Amino acid sequence: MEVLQSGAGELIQPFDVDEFRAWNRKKSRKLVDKVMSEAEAIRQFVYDGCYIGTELYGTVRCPMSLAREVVRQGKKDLRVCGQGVLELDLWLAAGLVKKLDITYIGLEVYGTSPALRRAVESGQVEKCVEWSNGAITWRMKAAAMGVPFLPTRSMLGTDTLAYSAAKVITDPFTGAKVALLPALVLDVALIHVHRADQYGNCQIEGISGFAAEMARACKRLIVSAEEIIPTQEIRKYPDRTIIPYYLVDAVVHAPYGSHPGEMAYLYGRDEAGIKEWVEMSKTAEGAQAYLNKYIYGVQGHDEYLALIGQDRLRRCVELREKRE
Amino acid sequence: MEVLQSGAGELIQPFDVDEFRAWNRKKSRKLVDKVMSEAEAIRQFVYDGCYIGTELYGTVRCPMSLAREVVRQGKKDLRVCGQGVLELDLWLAAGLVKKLDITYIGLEVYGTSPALRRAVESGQVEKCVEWSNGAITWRMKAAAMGVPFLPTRSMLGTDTLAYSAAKVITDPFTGAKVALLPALVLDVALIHVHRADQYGNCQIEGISGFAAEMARACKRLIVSAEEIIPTQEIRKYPDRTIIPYYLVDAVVHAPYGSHPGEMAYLYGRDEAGIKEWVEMSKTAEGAQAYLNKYIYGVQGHDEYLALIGQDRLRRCVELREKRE
Amino acid sequence: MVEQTYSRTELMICVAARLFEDGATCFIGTGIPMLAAMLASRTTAPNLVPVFEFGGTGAIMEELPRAVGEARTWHKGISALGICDTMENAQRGFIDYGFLGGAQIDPYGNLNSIVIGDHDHPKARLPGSGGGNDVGSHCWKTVAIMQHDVRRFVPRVDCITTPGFLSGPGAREAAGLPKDTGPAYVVSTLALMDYDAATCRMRLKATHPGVSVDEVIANTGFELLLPAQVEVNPPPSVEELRLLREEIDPEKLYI
Amino acid sequence: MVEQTYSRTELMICVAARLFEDGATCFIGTGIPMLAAMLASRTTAPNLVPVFEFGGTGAIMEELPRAVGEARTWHKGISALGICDTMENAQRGFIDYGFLGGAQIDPYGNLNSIVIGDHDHPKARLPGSGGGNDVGSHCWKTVAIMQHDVRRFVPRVDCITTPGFLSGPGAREAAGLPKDTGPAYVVSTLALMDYDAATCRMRLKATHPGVSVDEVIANTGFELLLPAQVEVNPPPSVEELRLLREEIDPEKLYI
Repeated sequence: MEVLQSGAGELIQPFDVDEFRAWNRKKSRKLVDKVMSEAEAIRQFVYDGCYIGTELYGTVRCPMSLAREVVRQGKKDLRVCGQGVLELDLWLAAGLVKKLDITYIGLEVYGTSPALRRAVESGQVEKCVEWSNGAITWRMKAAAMGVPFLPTRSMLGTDTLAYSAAKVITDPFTGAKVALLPALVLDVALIHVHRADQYGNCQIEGISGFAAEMARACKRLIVSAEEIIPTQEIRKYPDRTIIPYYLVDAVVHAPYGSHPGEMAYLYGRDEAGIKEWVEMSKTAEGAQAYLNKYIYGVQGHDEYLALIGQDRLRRCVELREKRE
Repeated sequence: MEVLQSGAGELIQPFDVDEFRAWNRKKSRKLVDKVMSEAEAIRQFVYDGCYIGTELYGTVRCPMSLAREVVRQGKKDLRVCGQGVLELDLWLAAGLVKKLDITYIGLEVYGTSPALRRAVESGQVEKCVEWSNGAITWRMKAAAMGVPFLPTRSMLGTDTLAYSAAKVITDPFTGAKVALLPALVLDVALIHVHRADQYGNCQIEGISGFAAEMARACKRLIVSAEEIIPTQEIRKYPDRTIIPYYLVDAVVHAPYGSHPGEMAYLYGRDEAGIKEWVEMSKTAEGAQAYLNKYIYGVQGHDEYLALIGQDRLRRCVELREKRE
Repeated sequence: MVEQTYSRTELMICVAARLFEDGATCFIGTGIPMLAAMLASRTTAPNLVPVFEFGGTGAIMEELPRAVGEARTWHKGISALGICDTMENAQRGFIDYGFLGGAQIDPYGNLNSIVIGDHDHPKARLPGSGGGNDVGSHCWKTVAIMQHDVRRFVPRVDCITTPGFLSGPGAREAAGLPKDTGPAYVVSTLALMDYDAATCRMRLKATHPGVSVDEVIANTGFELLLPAQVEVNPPPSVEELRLLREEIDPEKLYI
Repeated sequence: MVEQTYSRTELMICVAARLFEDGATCFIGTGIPMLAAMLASRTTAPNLVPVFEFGGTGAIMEELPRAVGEARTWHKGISALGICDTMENAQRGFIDYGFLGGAQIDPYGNLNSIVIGDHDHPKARLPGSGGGNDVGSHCWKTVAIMQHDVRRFVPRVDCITTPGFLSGPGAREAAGLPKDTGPAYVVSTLALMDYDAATCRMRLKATHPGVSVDEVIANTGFELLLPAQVEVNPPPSVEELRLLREEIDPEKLYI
């Protein structure tokens, strides 16, 4: 098949569809209790050098308690995709990231990420392979579909494609140029949801971001949930199950698990908490102090929440989006 | 791009992605009242020779009142995709179908379709192009994504592919063989839903079949709904909007619109009603008598429901699936 | 003990039901596979995960579905999504077994459900692939359930709709189909067949009680491989029959 | 009448807001585009359909979103789905306008948000494409909102992240990008620019009040085309400023 152009970026997580199928074949379809702590889940499934990603992102329905635990356990040489704000900033500041399939890492309203700049400009992050947000999601979608690639017209003609690992071909039906995006399977995915049962059946409220795609494009899936619900509730509303249990390896009960980010209909974002990272992360020392205070300095999520305090959490709840 | 194999089937609805984009650009994004009758909707948007399809299928959440109106108005030379039971059987029996992108047309539990056999074996249907149910849906998904094709490993090595319009190529990333499915855009799609507002925002309960894909892969979309709800209800649950208004051209209020098929959580299937078609459709004369009785012999859906009678409809309601 | 009477269909359902692996995901087609799955879930495979084409997964099958999309296919289920989710699960390797039927089957387990005769001028137009081709392409193992006669068990099917082993060893992989997939069993009204690993050809495994090997051979339109020892399938148990007749198909749709 | 005072950011927001077409679907990036969209929906474009990257469409923007995924992006919205739905809507031609920013822009409207300097050894690592490349590839028209200085308006961007007209006339189509798409306007802290149809090069359309053409040229690192007549953008109205200050950004996040 004639390739018109190939991005020069490294394919840092090559995909073999039959190998992924063989992995999925081995995953249990039995309903077994998968509830465990952040510490257990990260210890059991995240390893040095693994290819890992988080959904949705930093300030919105983000598995922050899991992301902090990754830092606490110092999992290193991580290969990471995304699309991140606070969560990937923490990993970058902690020096855990070796390679990036990068789409966007920044502080949104608050601008570029000093942690990203330090990590990349110092050479600590060895490789940045570029993709658009659409492209990285379609790469996961390809894996979720069980096909080796998906076509898109994104990235054509740009350096984004030149620094990616995409390929340009001509459509055999119409002769049009399209970019082919190689399927992406993560070694580990971290996703935060509103509700899950003990087996890992998950429900999400509001936008689904790319939860459905990422959950189907990973070998290990750690889900954290605001609430653990009885399976009867899942079976009553099977049309709300965005992530079925057989995709899930661990279920972590993490109330306020997205803090300082928001969780639609449950709590709004903690602006002061976000700004604290924005300010402290301006210097390496400040970032280290933040990690010491909120991660190394606490045993786990419970202690983190205690440190934040009920008053602040209550204020976040007051700021929640409501159905109206 | 080297093609290893091309299905011999005709591409009976060729796709041009930029032409589809230009069409979509012209569709209004304004919130305008689109409520009209079956008769108006079919008269306005369905035309002789158009490429048309229905979702979900015959006995399940199927736009039967719209399908019957197509027969009543005698729209002919239809090119049809699917995947159908009663609905496509009616069109075939009425002699409206010229070409088929066929995946399955039969009577499920009750076996093969005599109406299909008569229409195809007599040569009345000029062409049958073969696809799998997965393939036809992915063809719509390709159009919905705005790309010219999607890859799959379905159909490889079989006559299903040989009699389709798919092409086999090698994946430039791994060298594996994959089939490419050409995107499919319908001229008109008919979809029945649980609830819609006057603008066409739709909610579905239970399985979604391929409603999301088909709604995004057509030029005209006629939606029939069991209930017309205020837009406020849509805006309260935006995460339940499977079909947004800007895709929709007509909204038809059709209570029991899926009869004699079922509608999850509202009414179960009318087994006697289904068996009546199964029995009568065994001969051309019987099928004609059925069309006379239930379609030509009644003015529209209201008269059809009157003919069925409240008692039978009430029994269907008693048989509905419940959330438990 | 009392001699239990039963139909060949009832026996076929029982033999098929016993093939369900407990805890496996199984793609269930319309008809006999549904009865077999319901029987299995009440006997040997309580943790069976039924998967239905249009989006239902993990249903508790309290009542017999009459269509692969009706609400009974996701009743008290794990998920009720869409056909893409189901087919992509299969393509991704998450579906262990596929149970399906067809009008014709050949020695390599290829199935035909498109036409009898010439495709463009058929003697008989059949329903088409439906999900059959997807199931036969992507599920790890497929089980065909068939009436057993020489018109259905043929040397070459008129149209390979759903891939078995295609032309034999290595043919699936050569065509690009997923590695290590293919037909596992055929359950017919006369016997249970499996496939010879070396040749990928259909092999008699066990006859139904009261059916001779010669009767099976006489009703098979190609040379059926014979093992050293042909087993005999146990007849339906009293409990299997009770479940079938009282709980699974009380309306006698199939039995 | 009283002389109204306002900041250049406030003026930029007002000028951007006036570009929103009523009843159009608009892909809204983080920051100034959000304020402009909110202002437009309260003034000239009440039927504006805001589209946010991670799934929110048709929101009623009562409060300023601070992120493209937060609940305010689908508050009382038409749909709250996922990023695929949004991006596929764009790729399918359903999004009329895309509003975005960047660190650098060139005469053809190409935007850079990946690196300053060499990609593999950058002087400054920027956030990356995000949804920018998708928006610039698929939306019918794109509007860039930029600080105006010679470091940002450059002859060649260090890295074409989001496609403008690429190398000029015909280049987008030649690259395979959708037909009839491309940059429409640039709103800067100094002026409003459009593009010359024949050359696809950026052209000064209107200066902000109190800004001279020379000042715009002096702050542009490439030759800016000049029309026969350079207009002057109307200053913010009393009502526009009231809306911005009291309803849209009362917390002064941006203004």
